[in-house]
Amino acid sequence: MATFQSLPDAVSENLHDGDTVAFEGFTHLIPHAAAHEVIRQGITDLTVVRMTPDVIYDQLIGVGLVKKMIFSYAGNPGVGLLRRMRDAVEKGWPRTLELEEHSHAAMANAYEAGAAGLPLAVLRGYRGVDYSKVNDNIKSITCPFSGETLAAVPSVQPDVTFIHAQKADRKGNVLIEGILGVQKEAVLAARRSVVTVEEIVDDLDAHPNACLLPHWTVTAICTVPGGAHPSYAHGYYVRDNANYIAWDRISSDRDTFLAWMDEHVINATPQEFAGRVEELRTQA
Amino acid sequence: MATFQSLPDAVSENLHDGDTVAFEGFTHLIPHAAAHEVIRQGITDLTVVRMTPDVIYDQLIGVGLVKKMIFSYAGNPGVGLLRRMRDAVEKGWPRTLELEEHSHAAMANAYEAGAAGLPLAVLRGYRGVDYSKVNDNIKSITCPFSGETLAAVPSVQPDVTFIHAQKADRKGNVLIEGILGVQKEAVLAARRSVVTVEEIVDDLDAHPNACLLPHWTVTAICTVPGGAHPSYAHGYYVRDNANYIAWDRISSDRDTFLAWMDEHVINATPQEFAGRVEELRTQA
Amino acid sequence: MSEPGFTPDEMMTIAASRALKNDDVCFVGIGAPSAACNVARLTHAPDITLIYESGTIGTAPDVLPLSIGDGELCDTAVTTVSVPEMFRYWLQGGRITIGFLGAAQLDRFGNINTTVIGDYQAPKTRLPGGGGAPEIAAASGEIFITMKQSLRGMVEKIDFYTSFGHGDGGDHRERLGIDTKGPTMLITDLAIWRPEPESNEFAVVSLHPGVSRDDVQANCGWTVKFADNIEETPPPTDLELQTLRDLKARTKAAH
Amino acid sequence: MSEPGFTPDEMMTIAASRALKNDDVCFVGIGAPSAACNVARLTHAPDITLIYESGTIGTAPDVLPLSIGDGELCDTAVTTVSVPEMFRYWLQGGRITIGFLGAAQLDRFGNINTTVIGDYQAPKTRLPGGGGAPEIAAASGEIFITMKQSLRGMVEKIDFYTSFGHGDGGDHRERLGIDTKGPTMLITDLAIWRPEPESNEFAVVSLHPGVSRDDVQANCGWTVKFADNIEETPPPTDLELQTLRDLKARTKAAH
Repeated sequence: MATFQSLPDAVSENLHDGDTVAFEGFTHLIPHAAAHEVIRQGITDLTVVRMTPDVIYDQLIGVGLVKKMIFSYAGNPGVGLLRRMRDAVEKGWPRTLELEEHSHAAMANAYEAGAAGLPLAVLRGYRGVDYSKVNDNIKSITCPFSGETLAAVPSVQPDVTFIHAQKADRKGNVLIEGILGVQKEAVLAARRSVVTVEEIVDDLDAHPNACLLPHWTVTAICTVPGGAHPSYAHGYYVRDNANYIAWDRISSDRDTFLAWMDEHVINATPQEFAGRVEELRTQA
Repeated sequence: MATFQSLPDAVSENLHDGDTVAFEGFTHLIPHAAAHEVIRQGITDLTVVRMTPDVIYDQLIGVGLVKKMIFSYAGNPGVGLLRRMRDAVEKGWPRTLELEEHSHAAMANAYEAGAAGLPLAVLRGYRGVDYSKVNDNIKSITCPFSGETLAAVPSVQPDVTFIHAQKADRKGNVLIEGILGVQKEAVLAARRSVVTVEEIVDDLDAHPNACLLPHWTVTAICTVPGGAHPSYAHGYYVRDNANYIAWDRISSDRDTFLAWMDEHVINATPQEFAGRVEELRTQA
Repeated sequence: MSEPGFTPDEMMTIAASRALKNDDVCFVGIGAPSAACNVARLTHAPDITLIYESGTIGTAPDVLPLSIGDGELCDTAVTTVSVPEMFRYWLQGGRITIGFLGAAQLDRFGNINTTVIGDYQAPKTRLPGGGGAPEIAAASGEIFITMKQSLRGMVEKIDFYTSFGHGDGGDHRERLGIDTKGPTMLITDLAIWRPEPESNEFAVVSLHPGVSRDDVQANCGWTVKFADNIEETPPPTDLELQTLRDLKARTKAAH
Repeated sequence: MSEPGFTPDEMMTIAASRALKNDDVCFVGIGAPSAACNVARLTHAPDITLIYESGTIGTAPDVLPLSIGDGELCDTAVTTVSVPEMFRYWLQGGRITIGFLGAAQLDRFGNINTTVIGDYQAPKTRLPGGGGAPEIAAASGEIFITMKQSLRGMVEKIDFYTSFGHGDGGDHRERLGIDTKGPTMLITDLAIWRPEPESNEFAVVSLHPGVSRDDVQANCGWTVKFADNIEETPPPTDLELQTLRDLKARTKAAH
């Protein structure tokens, strides 16, 4: 049963040091506000999971909260590399970072299998490539009917999944529309889930086959308008591409990064996200 | 690329004696008109696949066109047993019928795996039950991570899938809304597909995440208003429950059955379906 | 039996409805389960989540569906998903608290046959088959079974294991690696039964009003066990009976 | 080179766009592939189906997306599906005719590295990784690769096999049970390359206007093979160039 609460409360009640956590979002609806709250609370030694770790994972890694990352593409989409993540991998700053690296197909299947309550995902994947040489969690099974060898990876079942969605109704049913990513799967695969939303409405006014999470599948719901910024919320505000481009410079230097984090994350609040998307709303 | 054509042409061009064929629909959107056209053309020695074979499979079996049935629940929903199917299984009339019997979970997964291009589906299923004693296509795999034994079934990949949908646009993109069943999977899993629709429209006016089959995934589209009757088409007409109840009596006797088939199928046309749903439209 | 003012069938449905809680997530079959779940929703469990295997989640039908895929179920649902998703994410995903099953044949350990009477290859009666039941029986948190008692239905040995209950009894589920509770309640038109602690054999724990132990045994093909303290099932309240009868009347008018 | 009226980058994009047909179903990456696919759509292949791994099927963006998940892609799509469905039903399902890939490192057999420069455990440069590429490379009907030539990028031996091309050449794909064609075209800023029939090693089949064999070799880390009959790539037409430049101008204004 979904509890409506503040983001600080939802984070402190659901995420603990050492947890495996996914902040999912596929360019669209990335839960920036939730990740920033985790950084403010200093919850550490995390194993972070995501298909496309981008700026928020760069930030979590850069402030030293991440022990291990399970992922398939770590980049600043359309801009370049993740400089804080590189610094951790290449130089061990601020701490070493263990990587479990997959392909998108394997990660997407692993979330799907997690939502389906299975211990593994089976796919036709990883043929001829080097991933299994560096990742012990890539194995295979043999099809008892065709004899074909198929790839197997463990399902993803995080302790906590954070997502951002457009809206919830007063019962706590959550609606996601547009580019869906793996958010529904990430919530259903997780033991606990925290959903930040743009708004709470009386009626979701949803299409019968829309992507909807019933209230009893979600642990906590927090109203955080703008909570996806600089990512976007379809129908609410557009992507802040300039912000993503700026991150490349901010993250290029450790001191610049830390100063930026102090100002925009450590000494900020979830309420500030609304202001950050003000000018991006008109284009949505 | 979808071809727009008449139902008789679509059936004769795509379905051949000896084919494996699925007419899918889960109570909603069952492609009755298509099955009746197959009966008129006398295409025979079919292996028919469906999760919930009901009246149309009773009819196909009763006229002797079916060699084998792959299924998980063969009943007249809410009414009772399938009497023509029983007659074939119990008495071999009008011919013997080979059964490959699964559970719904296995069939649903088998269609899903077929759509995903995999040779098998893996599920936590069939524990403690007798299915595998009577069905060689139920095997198992062992998860290389957890050691758990899971059920495996071959994917379903029919030669042809027939479905009925609400509408298509002029390019041939097909929209399904409401109770979706496994129709999308059944089409994507098949080599060829024939979709009967209530109407062709200029704009599908579809939700971004609606259940939609792009035109290049469908082989043929035929406009057959009422083509799901006595099943229903959400938004167009309601289910003809009285007709399902009447089937129990019609199918209870071989001669009554054959006379009914002569009158309502053999000597009928796809165009007649529109008239059959006339009075059911007002309640939709 | 004197005239109790309600039928055994009504008592069965209402007794089943009482076993459901407001926060349950029920996988609903057609017939008695559907009526019981909706009576619960319309009386003491307004927030109960009803799921039909056609993919409709959180339905609140005004009339009982004739099939598990009636349009009413989709119209009133919180959301409707595809059937593969239903079986993967929702049932296998372990989200169902109560699975409701009926039976053509049932044994004392809650094993169910809805496949064939007689030999599978040359059956006396070919039944519809299992549908969702085999995995509902294994994946739901617990299983409630409803059926009208008869010597033909409640048998010493079922002809085909369509759904696994407690197998040969005891810890048989556990030994097969099934970690859900299995059948925890059998609601018939005559009594309420629960599995005994060690053996997991069904024993009568409550007799419906006006029903004797002999009535139960006369309509059961195995030697019936009775719990030490047998209760009498409270008769339907006016609200329960009226709710069920209104639902049935609306349903009859609609179909 | 004299002033040709277009940049090598423009020539690369336009040459790639020409390789696409009206009935192709393309899995599109960001950057040059996205521009090429959309130029094709806006010129000779209006009905081409463009698919981005974010789940958008049949997109027709007015501006180029900065990321594979921009809202424009969903707004203009025929439909948008979840990412698991995208990889299961659409890519693995064998529905993609052309997969478009870029590369950080590429070898003569079309094998691609976008994972690390140097040793995986102690890399000189940690790159983003493969994303969808490993399975795009195996499941798409054929693969087109676009990249700007450089000694650093086109190497004798790649440091990590992120995407399998023709492996060690010859029938290596077949021996691994991969039944798709793999890389059938490499479009650089200097030339068009195709795998030679037997060896599957890339050979230059067409030089872009004003480019010499020496230019190609000077920007390639392996000894370049040239086909027997080398053509000159037709220069961009006015329509192609205008379409590409308009697209880029709209994109720049939008982001």
